[in-house]
Formats: sequence, C-alpha cells, structure tokens
Amino acid sequence: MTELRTVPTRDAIRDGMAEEMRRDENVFLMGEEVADYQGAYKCSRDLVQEFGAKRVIDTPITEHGFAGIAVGAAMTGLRPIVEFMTWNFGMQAIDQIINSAAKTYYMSGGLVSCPIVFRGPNGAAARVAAQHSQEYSSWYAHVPGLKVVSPATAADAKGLLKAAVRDNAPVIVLENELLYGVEGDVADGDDAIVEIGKARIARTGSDVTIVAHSMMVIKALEAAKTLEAEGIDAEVIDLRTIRPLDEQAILNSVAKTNRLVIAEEGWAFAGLGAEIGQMVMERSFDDLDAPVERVTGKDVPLPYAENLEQLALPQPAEIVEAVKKTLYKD
Amino acid sequence: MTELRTVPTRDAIRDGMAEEMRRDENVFLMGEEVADYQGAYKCSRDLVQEFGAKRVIDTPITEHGFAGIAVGAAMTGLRPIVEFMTWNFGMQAIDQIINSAAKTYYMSGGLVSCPIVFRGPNGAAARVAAQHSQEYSSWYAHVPGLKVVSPATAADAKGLLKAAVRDNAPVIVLENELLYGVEGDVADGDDAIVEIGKARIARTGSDVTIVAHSMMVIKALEAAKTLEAEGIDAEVIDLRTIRPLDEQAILNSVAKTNRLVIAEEGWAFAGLGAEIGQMVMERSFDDLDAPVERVTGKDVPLPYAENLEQLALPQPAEIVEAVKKTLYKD
Amino acid sequence: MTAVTKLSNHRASKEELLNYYEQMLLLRRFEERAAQLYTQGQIAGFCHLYIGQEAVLTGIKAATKPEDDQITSYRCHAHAIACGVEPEAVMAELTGRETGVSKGKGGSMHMFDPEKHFWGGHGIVGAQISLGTGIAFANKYRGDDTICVAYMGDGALHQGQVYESFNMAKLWDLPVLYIIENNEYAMGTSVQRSAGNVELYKRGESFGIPGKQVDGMDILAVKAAVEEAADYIRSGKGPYLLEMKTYRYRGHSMSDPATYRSKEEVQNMKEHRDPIQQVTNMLVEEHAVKEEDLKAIDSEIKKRIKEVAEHATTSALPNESELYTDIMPE
Amino acid sequence: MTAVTKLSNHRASKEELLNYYEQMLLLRRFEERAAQLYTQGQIAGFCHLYIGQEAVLTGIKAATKPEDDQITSYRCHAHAIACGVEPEAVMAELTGRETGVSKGKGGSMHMFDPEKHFWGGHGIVGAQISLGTGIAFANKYRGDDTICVAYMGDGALHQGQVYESFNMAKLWDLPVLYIIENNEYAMGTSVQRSAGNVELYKRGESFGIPGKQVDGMDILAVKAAVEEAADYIRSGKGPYLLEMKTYRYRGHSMSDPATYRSKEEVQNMKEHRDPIQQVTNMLVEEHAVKEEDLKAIDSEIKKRIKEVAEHATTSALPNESELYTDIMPE
Ligand SMILES: Cc1ncc(C[n+]2csc(CCOP(=O)(O)OP(=O)(O)O)c2C)c(N)n1
Ligand SMILES: Cc1ncc(C[n+]2csc(CCOP(=O)(O)OP(=O)(O)O)c2C)c(N)n1
Ligand SMILES: [Mg+2]
Ligand SMILES: [Mg+2]
Repeated sequence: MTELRTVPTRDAIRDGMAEEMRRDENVFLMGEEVADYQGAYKCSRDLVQEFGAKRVIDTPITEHGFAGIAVGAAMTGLRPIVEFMTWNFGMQAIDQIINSAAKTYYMSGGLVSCPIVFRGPNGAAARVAAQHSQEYSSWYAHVPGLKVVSPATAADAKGLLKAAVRDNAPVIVLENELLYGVEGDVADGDDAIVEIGKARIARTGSDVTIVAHSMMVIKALEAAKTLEAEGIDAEVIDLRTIRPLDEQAILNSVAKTNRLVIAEEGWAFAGLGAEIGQMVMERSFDDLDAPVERVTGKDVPLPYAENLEQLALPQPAEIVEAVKKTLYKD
Repeated sequence: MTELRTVPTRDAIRDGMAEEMRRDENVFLMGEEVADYQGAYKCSRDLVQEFGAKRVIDTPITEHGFAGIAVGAAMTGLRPIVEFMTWNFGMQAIDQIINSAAKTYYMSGGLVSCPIVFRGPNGAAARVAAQHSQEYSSWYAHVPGLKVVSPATAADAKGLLKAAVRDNAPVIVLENELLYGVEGDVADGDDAIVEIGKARIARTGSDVTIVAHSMMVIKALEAAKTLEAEGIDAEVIDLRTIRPLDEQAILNSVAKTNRLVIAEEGWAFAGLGAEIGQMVMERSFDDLDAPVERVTGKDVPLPYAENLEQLALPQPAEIVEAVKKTLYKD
Repeated sequence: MTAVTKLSNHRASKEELLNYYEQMLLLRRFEERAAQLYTQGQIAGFCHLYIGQEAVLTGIKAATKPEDDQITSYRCHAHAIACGVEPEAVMAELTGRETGVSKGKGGSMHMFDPEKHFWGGHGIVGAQISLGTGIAFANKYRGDDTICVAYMGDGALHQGQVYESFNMAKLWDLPVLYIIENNEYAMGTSVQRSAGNVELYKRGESFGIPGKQVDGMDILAVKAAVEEAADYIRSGKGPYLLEMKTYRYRGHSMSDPATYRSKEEVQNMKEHRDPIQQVTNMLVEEHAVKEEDLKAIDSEIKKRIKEVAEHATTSALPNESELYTDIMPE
Repeated sequence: MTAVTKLSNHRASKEELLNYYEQMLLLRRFEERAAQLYTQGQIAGFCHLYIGQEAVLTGIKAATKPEDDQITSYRCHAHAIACGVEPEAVMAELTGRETGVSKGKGGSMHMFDPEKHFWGGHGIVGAQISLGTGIAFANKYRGDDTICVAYMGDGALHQGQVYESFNMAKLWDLPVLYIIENNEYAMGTSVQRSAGNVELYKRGESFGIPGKQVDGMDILAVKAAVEEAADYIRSGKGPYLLEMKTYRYRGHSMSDPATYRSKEEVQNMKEHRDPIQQVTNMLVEEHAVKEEDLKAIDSEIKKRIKEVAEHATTSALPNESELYTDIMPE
C-alpha cells in the first residue's frame, strides 16, 4: 500500500486524472476552463502544464457539442474525461449522454462501446440559486447503460474517478463543490482505486441504518453524533456508487438494524430514497420494523436567500428526527 | 353535459387543441410538422386550415430553440402548446423545460409565470428501438414547478390537455403513440375538461390494487380480466396525472385491498413505482399485507427485434404474476 | 484630465450627455458597492459585475423605447436598473431580502420585472437568446411594433440554441435585436481561444441576419448603431445582430482573480477607453461643463447608493413561509 | 434511352463508371427490396430509404479512402453497405434477426461497423454531427491522416449542436468533411420552409468553414468536389462543408405518403436527374456499353438481393437471452 497523503478533494480528483493520463495516453480531459484556468473549481490544477493542450482541452461554452465530440472520440477508443463546470450545464448535453453514450453499446449489439467519464459538481453549492443547484443522481441512475458514482471523501473521489476512467462503460461522476476543499487521506496509483458498485460503512451502528451519498454522508454522520448523545446508535452507509446500487450492503445493514432512513439532497419524488425504500420493501419486507423514512431536499427550486436555502436543504436535525420516527420516539 | 362522440384519441387531442384555440387567441401550437403535414401522427389535423399559419406553426428541427422560443412567449402571457414529435426529442430541450419553464416562477418571486404545454408521444411505439422509445414520466415528475399528465383514454387525452392549456403552470403531457388510434367517448367544450391531479378508478376491485398510467392501464385491465377468471378481483387505478400525484386515491384503494402492484412502462430504478411504493409505505405501512410489487420496463435500452421488444416491455402476464405474489399465491 | 483619447465621431447635446453620464455612473457606483457588500459577506453565491460595459446598455436604452423588451444573462444587475427597476430592489435581491425584486429567491442572476419589460436575469449561458427570440415572437404575434433586445456574451454566442434561434428569427422575420456584449472573455477564455472565427458580428450571416461591429465603449456609437438596427427591425425586415466591443474591468464574478490577462491590459482599457470618462471628456471639452459639477452628480449618486446599500442590508430576510410560495401559479 | 439530359462535365473511365453503376444499383435494389419486405411486415418500425440519393454516397466513397470514417443519421442502410457491411447483415438487421449487423437490436436506424469505419446509424437528428466531429478529433489526436465524413440532412443542419461542432472543428482544425444531403425535404418540410437562408452551403461561413454546393445527382461532380475537399482537409486546413443537392424518391419513411409534394416534381427528378440513369447514359453514349450488358449486371444484383432477402427472412430471431447482453461492456 502506498503511503497516504492528506489532500483536499479537488487535489485528489486532480491526482486521479493525472495518474490515469500518465498511465494511458488515450485518456484526455476536456471542458470549459479546465486547461489555462486550471478548472473553474481548480480540479485540474497543473494538468495542462504537464500534459499539454492536446490532452487538456479548453472548450467553448457548448456542452451539447463537446459532449457529443467526446462521445464520438470515445467510440473510436479514446477515453475522454468530460468536465461539466456543474452538472446543471450537463442538461444541455443530456441527449448525447443518454441516447449516444448509454444506448449505443446495446443498439450496436456490442460493437461500439463508449468508455467515457462525465464529471463535475452536482447539487447545491453555496447560495447559487435554482438554476445552479440541481441534484441529478436519480435521473442518471434511472437509465440502463450508465454507471453513476457520487463520492463523499477525497479518497473515494480519487478512487472512483480512477475506476471510472478504466471502466469501459460511460460513467457519471457526481462531485460536490462544497466538498472540494475538504481534506482526506488518499493513496496513490493502483492502490487508490475504489471499485465501482461497493458501498462503504461510514459508521457502524445497531439501531438504525442511514443511507446517504456525497454531502449527505457528512450530514448523516453529524446526525449520528447527535443521536449517539441520545443513546441511539446509527449505522451510516455511504453509497459511493448509485448505479449499480450496492443493494446487499443496504440489506445487510437493515437486517441488523431493522430501520432505515435515506438522506438525499435531491428532490423526493422518484428520487433515490424512493428507489431504496421500495427495493428494501421488495427484498426484505420482514426486516423492517418501521416504514423507511426519507429526508430529502424540499420540493422547491433552490431559493437564494440564506434562511430559505437552509430550510430547503436537508439538515442533520431532520435526519435525527426521521431516525426517531423509525424508532417511534416522537 | 354535451353529447358524447366516439373518436380516436388523436382526434380527441386535436379537438381539445381546437376548442382551446377558439376560446383563447393566445393559445397557439408549434412543433415539427404540426401544420402542413397535420402532425407526424396526425394529432393536429386541419388545425392550420382553421387557424392559419400564425397560430399553427411548423418549426425547423430545433427542439431546444423552439422550446426556448415558446417558453419566452409564454412568459409574456401567450399560451403555447409545444408538440415534440416524440418526447425523446424533448431531451434536446430539457434545459429550457426545467431551468426556464419550471424554475422561473419561483426564481422571480412569482413575477414571471410560464403557462405552457409540452406534449407528444412518450414511451415505446412499435419497433422503433432504443433512441425512440424512452419513457420520461419519472424524470419530469421529479422536478417541482411542473405538472405532468399521462392519459390512457381519448376522453382523458382531451380533457387533461384542455386543463393543461388553461393551467398557469407549465404542464408536461405524455401521450402514447399506440393509443392515438384507440377510440373513446369524448365530450365537447368545458364538459370535456378533466381536472389535473385526479386519478380515476378504471376498474373497481377488492383483492389488490393495480396502479398504472397510459398504455399500462390497458395492460392492467387485461391482467385484471385474467385475474378475474382466477377469482381475483383487482382494482385498477388510472393515475392520469403523475404530478401532482393523487396519493389519496391510491391510499384509499390500498386501505381496501391491502395489496399494491404498480405497473409502469418506464425503467424501474427511481421510477414512478419506486415513488408510489415508498409513499404508501410512509403513509399507510399498516395497510400493506404484502410488499408493494413493481412491474416495469426491463432494465435495458429498448431492443428492435420483435421477440426482444416483447420481452423488454412489461406485459399483462407479468402483472398477473406480481398480483399473485402480493397474494402469496405462487 | 485622463488619458482617454478616443472621442466619439458622434455628437450629442449637453443634456443627453449629462443624462448618460449620470446613468452610467449610477450603474458603476451600484456595482462597486455590490462588490463591497460581497466582500463583506452581505452578498453570496455568484456576483457578476458590469463595470466597464456601461455604455452598451445605456446606449441601447437611449436608442430604444421604454416598452421594448430586454433580456440578458446572469450579468444582469445593471440591465435591471437600466430598465427601471429601483436600485433598492436590485440590491436587496443581491442581499437576499424580502424587498428584493425577486423577494430574495432569485439572487444576483435572477431578476425580472415584466412591467418594466425586463425579462431577466438567466443563469444558463445562451438560454436567454431563445427566450428573447420568443418574446419577439410574442410581440409579432400580438401585432405591436415592440422589439426585443436579447443580450449575450462572447462566450454565449457559441451555444447551439443561439443559431437555432437565429434561423427561426430570420425564417419568421422576428423583431429581435441580438446584442453580443463582447467583453473579450468568457470567464478565463478569450475570444481568440473560443471562436473558430473571431469576427463575431458575422455569426448571423450564414442565417441571413445582418451584423455590425460597434465600439461598445462609446455610448454614442452604440446609440447610433442601435437606432439604425431598431429602424431596420421595426420596418419588418427581421432580426439584426450587433457586436459591441467592450471590456469588463473586474473578474468574471467576484471569485475570479482574473489571472488570465495582464494588469496592463486592464489598465490600458480603463485609461484609454473608459465609457464614462469618454462622456466626461465630451462634456468638459465640448460642452464646457465643469468637472466639479460632474463630481457633484457623482456625490449625489454615491449618496443614493449608500441608501440603497443601507436598505439592502437592513431589510428583513424573507419570511420562512416563502419557501413554499411561488412554486406554481394558481 | 430515357429523358435524362444532364450529362456530367466530368469524365471517367468505363471501368470506373461500370463500378459506380453497379454500386449504385446495388443500393437501389437493396432499398427496393427493403420496401417490399416492409410492406410484407418483415421489417417494422421506421424504414428510411435512400433511393434517389445514391450518387452522393457512392461518389464520396469513390473520392475517399476505405479507412476514412463515415457517420450518418437513421437513413443509413446504404451507408453501411457502401462502407462494406455485407448486405445480408444490413437486411437481417432490418428484419431484426440474430445475423443482423447489430444482432437485431438496433434495427433500421442503428447499424455500426467500426472495422469498416462505419459509425452509424443515429436516430437523433443532428447528433451524428457532433459524434462525427469527435471521430475527427480522435483521428487528429492519434495523428493519422484519416478524415471523418459526417452526413446530415437539410433538416438536421438547423440543429444547434451542428454549429457548436462547426465552431470547435474550425477552432481546432479538425479533419472532418461535413456533407449536407439536401434532398429538399425534412419529412414534410421543404428547405424553403425551414431555412432562414436557403444557401445551405454557406452555413459554415460564419464559423470560418468553406462550403460548396454540388450537384448530388451527378456522381462525377460529387467525386470531384469531395476529392478537392478531402485534399484541403488532409492538408491540415480544417473542416470543409459540401451541400449535395439531391432528392429522395420515396417518402421520408415507409409510413409517409409524401403528399407535401407533387407527383410531377418526383417524376421530373426521376426522368431528368436520376443518378443511375446518368451513369447509364454515359456508359452507353460515351463508352459504347450495350444496354443488355448493363441489364445483365442488374440481373446479377437482383439475384444477390434475392438471396439477401432470403437470408434476412429466414435467419433466426435473436436468442431471448440477448435481452440482457450488451448493456454495458466489461
Ligand atoms: C450552459 C452553461 N454553461 C456554463 C456556464 C458557466 N458559466 C457562467 S458564465 C460563463 C462565461 C460566459 O461568458 P460570456 O458569454 O462571454 O459572458 P460574460 O460573462 O463575459 O458576460 C460560464 C462558462 C453556465 N452558466 N451555463
Ligand atoms: C432531435 C430529433 N428531432 C426530430 C426527429 C424526428 N425526425 C426524424 S427524421 C426527421 C427529418 C430529418 O430531415 P433531414 O435532416 O432533411 O434528413 P432526411 O430525412 O431528408 O434524410 C425528423 C424530424 C428526430 N429523429 N430527432
Ligand atoms: Mg464575455
Ligand atoms: Mg432532407
């Protein structure tokens, strides 16, 4: 095992890309401001310096077009990493992601694959309002042909990204701007790789299972701390991968705790929480001692005002409350 | 009540648009081939003849652009009906639908509304393969600020469309190409209106509830017939509106039957069935005598070959099977 | 006297020039104060300042009618004010207060005032161009002779929906004036690095839309060009495109250190082409206005802006109940 | 002798012309048989025939190298064959059999053969242009001198991602040849009714891409123009655009009665500009080939096509297990 280094998540992402680009010259990075500007959120610092403008490519503001270009390049065997400055802008390119990247392997009877990574910050940042704050995990996870990951830690941000670059399927990497500055211990090279499709137990516990991804893992852990003070021992599962979902990890935990809360930043309706709740009901109905509870982003476009934004986003206190509900403690 | 006329669904849609255009000159129709060609699926027959090219507008193949134009026009108070030749092509325009149409009312503090209807066929037609067959109900229903309807009958196709045109919110109308030719009894004028947000009991029953929308209602009714022969009395709920979901109608039925199957053409993961199953668990856990079952489109891009397409789409026999599972009959 | 050398070829009366001076200075002082409030933490999220570009907007407003529609991107504070929104309401929106023009829900990028014919304030690069084309569509539909002025940046110009809109605007001869505010950068990407062809004013030519390049630092040049364009459009000939060569003094947003350009480049612009200084020079040199009189106007403006800031920082946050209002109109 | 009057200004050898005659006739007989099989219910869904346009493809293939990449829309049967896919595999794809080039999963619109440098077969209008630009990007990235030929219809040309791609292709001087197959209609909409400016070959000019209009019914004109364009591109000067004026004899797809144009218009094209007849005339008149020799070739082709149809209608359906293969590569 290589020595661990403590780095902010943005550097972990950067290092992950750099390592994969050193390893395989078919890997390149393209997106708005990824080269000279070093990334809008500095996730590609020094990359153009090391790999040159041929492999670290600043694009015009044309998500649909450059996503299509990257998908076309991937079909021929290159391995593009496409950065969307945020996933909100990925909506411009969603047809190429779904109809070209996700479906072509199947439509071609396996003749044309698309080894591509689309990455960028997902969900709310700080006070950037409705058009810049959407959380896309359930949309992308809905579609067969895509893998979807959503790391919470620096190590997972690097490890899943490296795994994504090496994967032959198109992978959606949902990062979080607010986590870019958060530090974590990270390995190098192959040791850093985190397998796609495996959840992580972020905290073991016996009374209730809290499932989360990305920023909500941090909030779930906060909630678990509060709960601990009240004598409630919560297990926190960090999904890391949304699709393929690590159903077994969730079921195992619920078999132990018999109670499940899903904490997600996205909207509730047909969200990830709905999927997980229903999945658990289908597969382990009898394990559940209480209805599965969801803590989600409120059902509104994200408002700008400080107080409203706080209210709109799911907070640790709400997770605490939901947990208590599953324990019939209120 | 006006006299009922028996017409195919495509004519019901056409009549619905014509009536609203006669009533309100701010209503206009725009889309590819809607005027001279009379609609790719003939849903706008004779409209350009009656209302002229000013109000029935053929567009170039530029969904993103014309959706944006329609949204801009709606902001000023016109009431556009935008036809997407199919909803697959609506993905090109999804940013304008979500970021402009759905969010602006909130972002403007209520100053700018967007009374617009987006309509077109959704889901599988016959043998048109993966890029032309996606089912979008869960994606659009995920997003606050939109209403989403998905009629199964000619009467609902007309009635919901008329309600949508009169609604001040953006409304997504998910039609089904295979149902365009199916006839039904339809009223005229205000009598035809079907309120958005109200499900319909398509068949009363006492043993199990089957929830469906659009084409799946027809398949659910078929399944109910098969079940009847076996002595199982299924209630079939036709959702009609996906968002706002008529939760009470579902809960009332489940309170009676204690068993629930959701039949949907879309993919399972974070689909409508997930939402409804989880919602019922949250709100009436104790009413459920068995886990909620889902019958969905298989988790693959839709294949072209006849046999594979049949397998990929959810069939009545699978609904029958799922019902039996909820009754522990297998 | 400063080093601004370029004097307009165009002439204007003293009253006019004083008027422009005052208007432009109001915008500048407003933005300077916004920058301060941002630094003080009173404004959050993104904050895109208009400093340096004042002549574009002010010249356009001078050359168009109050009832002509205007729509722009996220760089919209000045546009809102120029359209007649009270600076108080704009600044209170920036601080996220209940007295903000969008009730604090939209923030810096999302301001609207339909009564003032100001249609936003849009965060998705390029989206406003389709929307603005739609507003022009609506104006033509209604049969009035209002035109819509749709602003985009040099970066936004590359977006596909812009060309989709160009094509339809020409096809239908819509009364829309497209303004490229070419401030030389899209975030950190210069025009040279984003445009296959840097003659941006020619971007409409392929679609049959005439275009001209204008010195956007010279308000009289702007005004003259827009008058000509507006006449053309109002005569029913269809869309027109103007590229305004301008410059933003500040970073892209408050968080941009703007290291992609030299200090000298910025300094050079400020010294030799500043739009306000150009007007100042004309007033002093050609109309014998005293510098102290101009200073007095500045003092008045500063006083006003101080009150504006006071208002914006002392107004109440939105009531928490506002979280759930304005999601959809009745 | 028929009424075709236009003879090419260009000259070619007898062998060449015989070759073109045979190739074009193969495409035509193939499509005619596809139409029959469609009518017989052996082919389902959409089926877009290429009849009338054969000179475009055949001329382009004659002027480019076998290793040059080709990518097109849903109207792709002929393109697949011209690239070297066996007609058997194309027809079996149309009938949805396991021996189809996409194993029956893609159908009429989705065929691919990377080994033959044929990249589809895409159902979303315009998507192939960004993809094709990406293939050119990959060719340049790898440093070979292969060019990519990306085909679009006159309707597809309006799509925004086309212009996004144009801009990047010029910005990066990508080796891509854009071909507009202007067959005068996009479904039922004529170029006059979809284009603000009908000089389609100028659509690249705003982006710095040279363009030319070519008589697409004259294979020698096509070949000459493409040779010139390919030289230009291979010399490193970047993208090039050719508008091929052509015509489709059949409806848009098999379900289109094509009432938007007169019988005379079609008849006139067939009589006076048919690409195969033009070559026939040259062979007979300038190279003294006997009509019966040409007929003999035709008979051979018909025999082959009969076998092709036999193969395609007797091959097995895909194995049901194929439903779940090819979703994602390992
Ligand atoms: C579709 C989309 N992509 C990316 C962004 C992020 N972004 C915001 S502003 C901007 C630069 C725009 O530059 P330009 O159009 O020149 O306008 P300016 O900021 O100079 O006024 C970018 C890339 C966005 N908001 N929307
Ligand atoms: C994005 C998108 N919009 C609409 C359609 C439906 N559609 C399929 S082909 C077509 C017409 C295309 O015409 P053109 O580009 O001229 O090509 P041609 O069919 O003449 O070869 C349309 C509207 C589609 N497949 N994709
Ligand atoms: Mg700019
Ligand atoms: Mg065409």
